Amino acid sequence: MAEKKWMPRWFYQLASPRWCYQITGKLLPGFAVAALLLLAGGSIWALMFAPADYQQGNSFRIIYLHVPSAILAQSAYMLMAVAGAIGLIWKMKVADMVLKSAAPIGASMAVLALATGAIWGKPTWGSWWVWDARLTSMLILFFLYLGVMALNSAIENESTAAQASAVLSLVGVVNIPIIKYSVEWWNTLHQPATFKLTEKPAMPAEMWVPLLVMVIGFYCLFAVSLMMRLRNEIIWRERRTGWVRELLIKQ
Amino acid sequence: MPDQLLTVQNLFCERDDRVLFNRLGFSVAPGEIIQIEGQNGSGKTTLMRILSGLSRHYEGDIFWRGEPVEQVRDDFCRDLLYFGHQAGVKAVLTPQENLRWYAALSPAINAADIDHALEQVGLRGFEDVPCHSLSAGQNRRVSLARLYLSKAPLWILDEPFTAIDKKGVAAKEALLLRHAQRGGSVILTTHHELGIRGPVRKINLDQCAGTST
Amino acid sequence: MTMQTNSEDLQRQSLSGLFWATCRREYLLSFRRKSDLVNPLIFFLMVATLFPLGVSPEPGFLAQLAPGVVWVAALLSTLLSMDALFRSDYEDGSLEQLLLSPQPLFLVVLAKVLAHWSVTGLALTVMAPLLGLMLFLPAEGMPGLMLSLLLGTPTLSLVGAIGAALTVGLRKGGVLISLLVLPLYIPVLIFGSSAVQAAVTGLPLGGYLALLGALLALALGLAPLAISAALRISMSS
Amino acid sequence: MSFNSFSEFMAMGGHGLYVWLSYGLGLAVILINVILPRLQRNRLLAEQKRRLRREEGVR
Repeated sequence: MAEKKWMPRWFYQLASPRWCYQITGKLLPGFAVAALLLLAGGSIWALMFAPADYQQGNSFRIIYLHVPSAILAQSAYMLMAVAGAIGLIWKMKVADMVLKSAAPIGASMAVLALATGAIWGKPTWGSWWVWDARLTSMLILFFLYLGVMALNSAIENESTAAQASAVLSLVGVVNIPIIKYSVEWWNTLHQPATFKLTEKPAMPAEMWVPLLVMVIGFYCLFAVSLMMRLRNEIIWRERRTGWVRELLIKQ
Repeated sequence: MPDQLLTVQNLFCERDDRVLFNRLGFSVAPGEIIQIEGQNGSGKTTLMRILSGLSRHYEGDIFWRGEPVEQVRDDFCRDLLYFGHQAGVKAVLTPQENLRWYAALSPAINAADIDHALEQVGLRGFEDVPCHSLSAGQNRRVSLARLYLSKAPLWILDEPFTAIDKKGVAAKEALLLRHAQRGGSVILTTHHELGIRGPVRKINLDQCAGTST
Repeated sequence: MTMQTNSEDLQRQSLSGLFWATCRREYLLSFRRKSDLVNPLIFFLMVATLFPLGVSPEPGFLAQLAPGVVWVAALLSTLLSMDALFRSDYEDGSLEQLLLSPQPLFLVVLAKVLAHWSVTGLALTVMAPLLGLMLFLPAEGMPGLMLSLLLGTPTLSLVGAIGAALTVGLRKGGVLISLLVLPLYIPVLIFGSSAVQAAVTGLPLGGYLALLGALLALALGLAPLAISAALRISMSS
Repeated sequence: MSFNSFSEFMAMGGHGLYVWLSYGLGLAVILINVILPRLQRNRLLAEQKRRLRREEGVR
């Protein structure tokens, strides 16, 4: 169509499931190695070499899992919304598949963030669950993921399911800042300020550098998992095409 | 103005791993009545929904007066009357109330004609009886009254004659013919043998199904 | 030139005509099916009754709980009524006609939601003082309760309608809709019940009501678009 | 190095349970995110190959 001409060429290539399958096949090993190295190195650094917090002691080391997973849970939702918007506007199949593939990964990250937050709460606050603003927001984010996944699996027609999830994730992404703000505000209203898991006035370099390594490692892991799921989705949706048939025969 | 109202090119549609039609192409000129034929499950209703714009799950091109239909959606909707499987009649509303809302939905319809249209479908005297007290055939006729109100050139009718008696069918066929003679077009599916003698063209979907490669 | 303005006038007339015709139709529908009208209200009353039975009938304790309980009950009854918003139109084919109308869909959708709100949300707002009395909400809290519900329930209806539109073609829509919509209701719940609490303790209400108003404005602007898109998507399969 | 001995490392200054529970969960989530898609891929490929054989066989 004429109206699409202004988009760069790679955009169309990305729109082709076959091209996408091939390029992710090439990228996957690199990201996998990077994820493995960064996560292993980061964990060892975090567990053995990073200094203990003067207030929280060694339970502070949980932050190296909590913060990256929380960041990833939020990023994955943003990615879903962006992919959803692209899928709705340009009717791009691959974007639909990205949305569908990102949801379970993001949900698992939200679970990890919630679990580590709760575990960290036990030695710090003395109970497994506290209605802390960040944990509550994360819980609601997890609910939003569940909604998208439930909607996606309830609709049988694949392309209808993808479009409906896209609308829902866009509605969700508009709501996330509002939810965050309202929950934080509710929290200050009901609870005196206690010290939070992640709010540190100034973290020394030997603390934040391993954190950065872990965050990048989690991003790589996310990329790996996303590409794996995406490739499965591509094969499934394109199972009728000639190139998938050839691929199956070759294997 | 191009001489074709609606042009369909290379239409492909697949449902549940089954190709309903592949490389389907036809065009509809003003004054034509097109009957879509095919066995049960051959995709007649799906095709009607695609043509009307309800369903977007297809590949291929549909042109309305020579323009891609996606780009002239508003004009297309203004010129379309779609009649689906469900009558679109609210049981708790009266025929008059039902039709008034349709009149509001399509600005071309004059609400003053509603009583006349109800008379045409033989519902005179039932204007203010709630539709749940009417028979199935009468409910169907409430919906068919839209044909008498409509000024749209393209009619897409999916099984319009269900639950209508013989006399009623003859009257509707006359109506379709008159619409065609005035330069309108009709695309319809029906299990009845059409009694219209005139510009009826048949398209069989069973011949358009094929496997994709 | 005059022709042009004339046709614009006509267009505007037909749009406002459509809006009111849709409202009128919705009112006729709900007043002829009285159960749809009354059920959410009964549900509202019943949920509020459960709390003294389930927790404690002690007035001081209930008074503390009251703002949250009334708000949660209102939220749940709104949610309960949402599923019916598009379902009957879907089942009898009116929704197809709606989508194929040349008139702007968001306008019809807005009219439907507003009509729906005025028989659920507005009715809940009017009924809320009764629940406040049952739960020993101090009299100072009543204006706050009613104002916050008045500003908050339309947002609930608008957001709920998105969920209703996304699940309209599905058989198990009713349960799914709550899963989709409840997390999105949380900000309204927080600001709404806080407004009541502020009113009870004699704090100024303006800020809370402004926030609820801002949420409503946002929902009024964006929800009709999302609902229209969702309806088109749901109907296309 | 923040710890002098292995037992000190395991104890984490009395917070060992919490730290190791967290890292165990983290490892589990990471593995799940890699293994599940892998299993899904194996199943999908097997399924599709079977389908292909079936269809070729019919023809």
